[in-house]
Amino acid sequence: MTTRTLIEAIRDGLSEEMRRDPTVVVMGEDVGKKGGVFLATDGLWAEFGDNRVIDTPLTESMIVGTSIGAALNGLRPVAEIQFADFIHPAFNQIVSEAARLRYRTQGGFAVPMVIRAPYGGGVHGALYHSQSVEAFFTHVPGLKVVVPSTPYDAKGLLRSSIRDDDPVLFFEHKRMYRSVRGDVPDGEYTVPLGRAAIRRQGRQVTLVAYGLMVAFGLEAAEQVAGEGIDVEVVDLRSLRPLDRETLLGSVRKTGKCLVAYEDNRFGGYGAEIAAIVAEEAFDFLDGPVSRIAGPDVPAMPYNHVLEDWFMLSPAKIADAIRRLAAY
Amino acid sequence: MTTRTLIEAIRDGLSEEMRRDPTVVVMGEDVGKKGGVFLATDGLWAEFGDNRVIDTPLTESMIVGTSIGAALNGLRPVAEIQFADFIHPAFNQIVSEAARLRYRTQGGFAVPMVIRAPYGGGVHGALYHSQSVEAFFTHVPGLKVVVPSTPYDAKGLLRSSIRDDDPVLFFEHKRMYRSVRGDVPDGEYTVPLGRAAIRRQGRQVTLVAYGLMVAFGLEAAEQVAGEGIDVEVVDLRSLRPLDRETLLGSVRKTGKCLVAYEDNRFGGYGAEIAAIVAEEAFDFLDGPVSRIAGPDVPAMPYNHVLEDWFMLSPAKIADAIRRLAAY
Amino acid sequence: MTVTGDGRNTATSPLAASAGLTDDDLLAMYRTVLLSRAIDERMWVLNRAGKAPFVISGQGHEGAQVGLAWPLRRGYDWIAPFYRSITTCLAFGMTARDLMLAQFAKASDVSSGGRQMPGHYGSMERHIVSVSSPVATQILHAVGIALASRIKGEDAVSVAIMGEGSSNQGDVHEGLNFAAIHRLPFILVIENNGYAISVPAEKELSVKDVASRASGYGVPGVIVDGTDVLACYRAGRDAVERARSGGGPTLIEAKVTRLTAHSSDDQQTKYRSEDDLAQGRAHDPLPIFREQLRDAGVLTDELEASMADEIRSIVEDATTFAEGEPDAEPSTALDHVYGDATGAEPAPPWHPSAGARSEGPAA
Amino acid sequence: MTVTGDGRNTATSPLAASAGLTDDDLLAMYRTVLLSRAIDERMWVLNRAGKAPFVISGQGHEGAQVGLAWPLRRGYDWIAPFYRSITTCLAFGMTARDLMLAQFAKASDVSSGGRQMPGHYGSMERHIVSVSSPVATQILHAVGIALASRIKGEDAVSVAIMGEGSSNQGDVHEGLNFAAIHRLPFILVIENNGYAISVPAEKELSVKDVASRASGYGVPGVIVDGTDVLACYRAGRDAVERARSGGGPTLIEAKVTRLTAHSSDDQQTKYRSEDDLAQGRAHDPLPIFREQLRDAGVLTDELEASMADEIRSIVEDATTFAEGEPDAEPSTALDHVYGDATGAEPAPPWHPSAGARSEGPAA
Ligand SMILES: Cc1ncc(C[n+]2csc(CCOP(=O)(O)OP(=O)(O)O)c2C)c(N)n1
Ligand SMILES: Cc1ncc(C[n+]2csc(CCOP(=O)(O)OP(=O)(O)O)c2C)c(N)n1
Ligand SMILES: [Mg+2]
Ligand SMILES: [Mg+2]
Repeated sequence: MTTRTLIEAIRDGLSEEMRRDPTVVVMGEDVGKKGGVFLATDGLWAEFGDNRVIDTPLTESMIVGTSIGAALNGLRPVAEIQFADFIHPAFNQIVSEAARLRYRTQGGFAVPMVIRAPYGGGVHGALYHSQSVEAFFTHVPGLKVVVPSTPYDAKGLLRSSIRDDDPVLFFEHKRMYRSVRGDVPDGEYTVPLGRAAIRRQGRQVTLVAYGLMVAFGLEAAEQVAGEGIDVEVVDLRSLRPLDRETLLGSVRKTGKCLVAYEDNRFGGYGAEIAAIVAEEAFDFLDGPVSRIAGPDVPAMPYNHVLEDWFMLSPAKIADAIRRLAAY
Repeated sequence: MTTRTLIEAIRDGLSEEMRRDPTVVVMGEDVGKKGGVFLATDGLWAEFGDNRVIDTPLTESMIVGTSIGAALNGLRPVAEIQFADFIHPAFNQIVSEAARLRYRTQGGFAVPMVIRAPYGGGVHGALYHSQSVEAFFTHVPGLKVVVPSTPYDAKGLLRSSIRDDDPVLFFEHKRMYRSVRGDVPDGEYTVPLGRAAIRRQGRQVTLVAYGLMVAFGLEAAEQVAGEGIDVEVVDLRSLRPLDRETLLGSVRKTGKCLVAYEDNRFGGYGAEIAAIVAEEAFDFLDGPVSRIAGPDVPAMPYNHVLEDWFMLSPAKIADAIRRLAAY
Repeated sequence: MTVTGDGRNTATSPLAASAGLTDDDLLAMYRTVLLSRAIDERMWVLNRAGKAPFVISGQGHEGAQVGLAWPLRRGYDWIAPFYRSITTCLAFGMTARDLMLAQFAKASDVSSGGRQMPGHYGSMERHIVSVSSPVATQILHAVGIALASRIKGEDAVSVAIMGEGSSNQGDVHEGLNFAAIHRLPFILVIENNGYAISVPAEKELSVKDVASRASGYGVPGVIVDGTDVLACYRAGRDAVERARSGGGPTLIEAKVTRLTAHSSDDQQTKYRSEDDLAQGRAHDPLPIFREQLRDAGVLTDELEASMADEIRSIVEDATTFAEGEPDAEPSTALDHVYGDATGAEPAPPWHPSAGARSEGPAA
Repeated sequence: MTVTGDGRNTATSPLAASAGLTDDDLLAMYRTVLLSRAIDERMWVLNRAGKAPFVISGQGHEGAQVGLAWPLRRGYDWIAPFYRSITTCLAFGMTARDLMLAQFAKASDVSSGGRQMPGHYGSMERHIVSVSSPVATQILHAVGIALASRIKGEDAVSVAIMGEGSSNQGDVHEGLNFAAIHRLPFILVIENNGYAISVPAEKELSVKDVASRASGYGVPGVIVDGTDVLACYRAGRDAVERARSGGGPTLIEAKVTRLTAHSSDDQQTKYRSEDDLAQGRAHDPLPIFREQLRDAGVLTDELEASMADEIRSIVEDATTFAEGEPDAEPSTALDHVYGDATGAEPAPPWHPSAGARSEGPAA
């Protein structure tokens, strides 16, 4: 066991997979000498050289499109999009191509690739360095979407994503990069896609979250525990495929479900979770399936007062838990 | 009153707005001499000339991006994306720019423009000429999203969209273009954005739909009416802004809600509707908020057997109504 | 007789010699054009007969396609073609049956099992990247393939093919830039037929020749007459040699003509004058190539007759075979969303295999 | 003294005459560069003092920016700048206070009311298109603006400005193609500083000069030395005249240097050698322009001293003023999502104005 920050765990996962499998290559803006703007790829260029750590031009569609091609021709590219906010120019390549090649060829073509992108707010990133973009991709059959919340998971899920035979979007909350630490085993391990984790057992309310909201949710759960509200915290980890069993099992037990997500509320990923719970756990509900999410404005303002207003916090989540628990 | 097909009503709406307001211009692939691949703009080039009906290169990001610029400089562009499936290259311009210019400038800049795009399946269009893409845009604050289901609404909503001071995505179901006819008044009228319409009154089940699913839903309602199931059909028309009052009012009355949408189910627009209903009408529900939607595969196959399998139909919707009514 | 250029030892006319080919090569190329045209025409017949709701074809593009595809090593090099690439795909190993199965969208269609529209060919085995409808995306796939070849130390060449209208898409800029920076073994072929559906070149392309964009990326740009099959062959061969030997990308623009409407959904008389259409017909590569081969003494009456017979029976066979094949079972419609079933969402309630897991309310 | 070139009647040195300008014009340009540099340096001081979490600046780009912006008609022509366009924005009418308000992200920041990161300037009144972070999108806005000017029968010129790395984005290809087809009154300015963050030009750009891409669109491509302010001015003036008189677009590439790290989040010594950095410093446009004006006798010790005083007090004033301005009220955070309030979704429960309409369960 070693203690690692989230970003160290990602860097370890990348370099270990690159050592294990010579077909794994890393591409993206500034991933080479600079080691990425967050240093997620620091040291990789020195170890693996120009051929496997490729500093690309500033062109996201190209990064994704050539990764698709490279995947068709035997590599396992791990593309970095510098900020999740800048994934949009690659939207067509991801949605029309990466997600569909397998289906449209009856399984003849596969696209084993990972797109890593730092997402999320609370870092003075303003409108274009703070976005949560998962909902655009969780809606798309053919894609997998993963959001780790611990260093252990980050490394284990990244390994599984690289080894997966389908395109995986791997979103890393940038506020967690250095603020979150945790134990990571020294040997090789993986965390399978499609399995949620119960981070805290509880009987009264199920709080469903992922990424930074797991940390906030656990804090919120502690806050209300003193008031006698017993919260179960489900960390989805893998947004698509979704672990329905764990999700529904928890809600059927507690009878109350609160979904927390940082993205703006309307049409966000949490809407699907709420809809599934509302439909499939109806008989067990003794309170409305509730959501606590970002406000419906076009992304986060820069000024710290406005940013604080936008961001969820343990306190805001605790308030929502109290309202639901009191129902 | 005149009887018009859906596409005739759109064409009328376009040409009348262009006559009324010289700042309205039409841009897109093949919109000129050819009049659009569905003939939505037929005759406009002959009437308004090269300056106001612009055949563009085959570049969607450019079509949207220059429309944004033209809107900043005093025009009201109506951009046509030939098929909704091909809107993805313009995703960045729509989401990062059109939706955000007003917010990021504290109201200093406005982008009054309409993006029209034919969407939907059941027309042997296969994966890339059949998509429902509304969920990608209804999630985005700053955008408005409209889907008409009658010729009357198509014309009236298009007028409102053109006159609106914000970017509006206007999705037209191509299977309805010529198959749906209806009365359209001769004089000028508008249908406001943000108001749903109750197409059929009923007491037992609320069916929420838009676009082609309204027509299918009404047929389904007729089918089950004979079995004594009394369905209310809510046509949302405007997906964002959403008419919560009409939606929630109906469900509070019937106690049961089925959301029908053609797009694949997971993370589709109907998830948000289901989530809102589950949260805000909880006390009135006597059955789970249910969804009937497209299968979770990467868009519609071409072969007619597979296409039929994919598409919703009145019969499939009727089945879902029966299941919910029997709850 | 197989469609191949693998050098059986035969006569070499001066014409063939001028391109470093044998007469048999020329005949094989000609036969590919003939076969392509015959299949293509049959598709339109099937469409008019109500047997195929959609056709998109390559008539007028065949000469460029056969010439440019010929120098490639089939199944080793890679192509990322577009919806008009019927001749290219034949030259790269697809069969008449393969194409007709796609046309009828049958379960055994090798390209997509009937999932894609006709004309959207693809085969991993043959190194033909599956065609998708959004134009120009394939340039990046081809560039990525070339990058992977480079990284793996292989000398395969990768070719992307598209129309001049499509070449204005942003992906083309990004792809050429990246391929040129790394001098990848990549070729971009533009088949310029002067139209993007109804929009004439002057309104979709700011320069007369797409090839004049090559210098902006530091790569050679070559223009060839698409009715001159051997000129196309030579341009392709030079570009392939350059790419294979580390000399980097080439942009080749073939001037072709679109003999049909854009697709079976289009009426081209609405936007093209009779004059323009007549000019197009005068640039039909098929009779031009035919005359060239006859003049060179490579093509004889006898050969023509036997080829015609052979092709008629191939097309007949392909049509009958494909029409008789079954449609896909609805039960297969959920297959291949992911490589493993664990990624899949539950089936809709009407799916043949559904029921085990209810999609409706858990009543 | 205002930053203007509107031709008050003064002395004309041979240097000024060579560009068709007056000495006052030259001094106004120089003053703009000085002011820009002073504001820029102050921003870094504020950053190091912990008063501004983010800085992105234009040091090294000032000469090109002032020369290229000068020929434009302020508030009539349009610019779509980027995050390094501090000098451009000053030359186009923004004030030191405007820039400092953006740096401190205060409610009265004219660009965005503190919503955007520093450096993202914009003003509808001044025809400065709001800068956004995703690079290169602004080319299309500028092209669309030019299209609208054409349609409305106005002769305004529209200019997009970005770095060489950004010029590889697909939007640039699509925008140049469209602008060139319609010969729109449009200018694309590329400020080539040889890096896109850490990626050197050889790895992000397949040609040495972005300007060599112009011919692929059928438009003139011009290269100017960004330390030669008057060469930049002349290039800008010619392009503006061409655009205004219907001659169509121009691509101008200014070779500049990035004197600072990419932004306050970057450490450039990790990827740039001491040699490279020294070379950059040798191409600082400020001392070069200064020497030129002194040699021409336009700039005197006296003038320098008074300008220095004036600029010191402007920067001081702007800083004090901006720092003292209030932050935006959280209650305003929901404003301006749409032009009318009917489009808005309900406020979150913690919003100051919420409560009337509950967001939580209707308990
Ligand atoms: C991204 C995208 N936009 C629009 C279309 C619709 N479309 C199909 S083919 C075509 C014209 C293509 O023209 P060109 O590239 O010149 O090829 P050609 O058909 O002339 O051979 C258009 C607009 C599409 N397939 N993809
Ligand atoms: C679409 C997009 N991708 C990535 C980024 C992150 N980013 C910001 S500036 C920059 C480099 C820009 O280089 P260049 O265009 O040469 O301008 P310079 O900063 O050198 O002046 C990058 C990669 C971005 N802002 N937008
Ligand atoms: Mg063409
Ligand atoms: Mg640069």
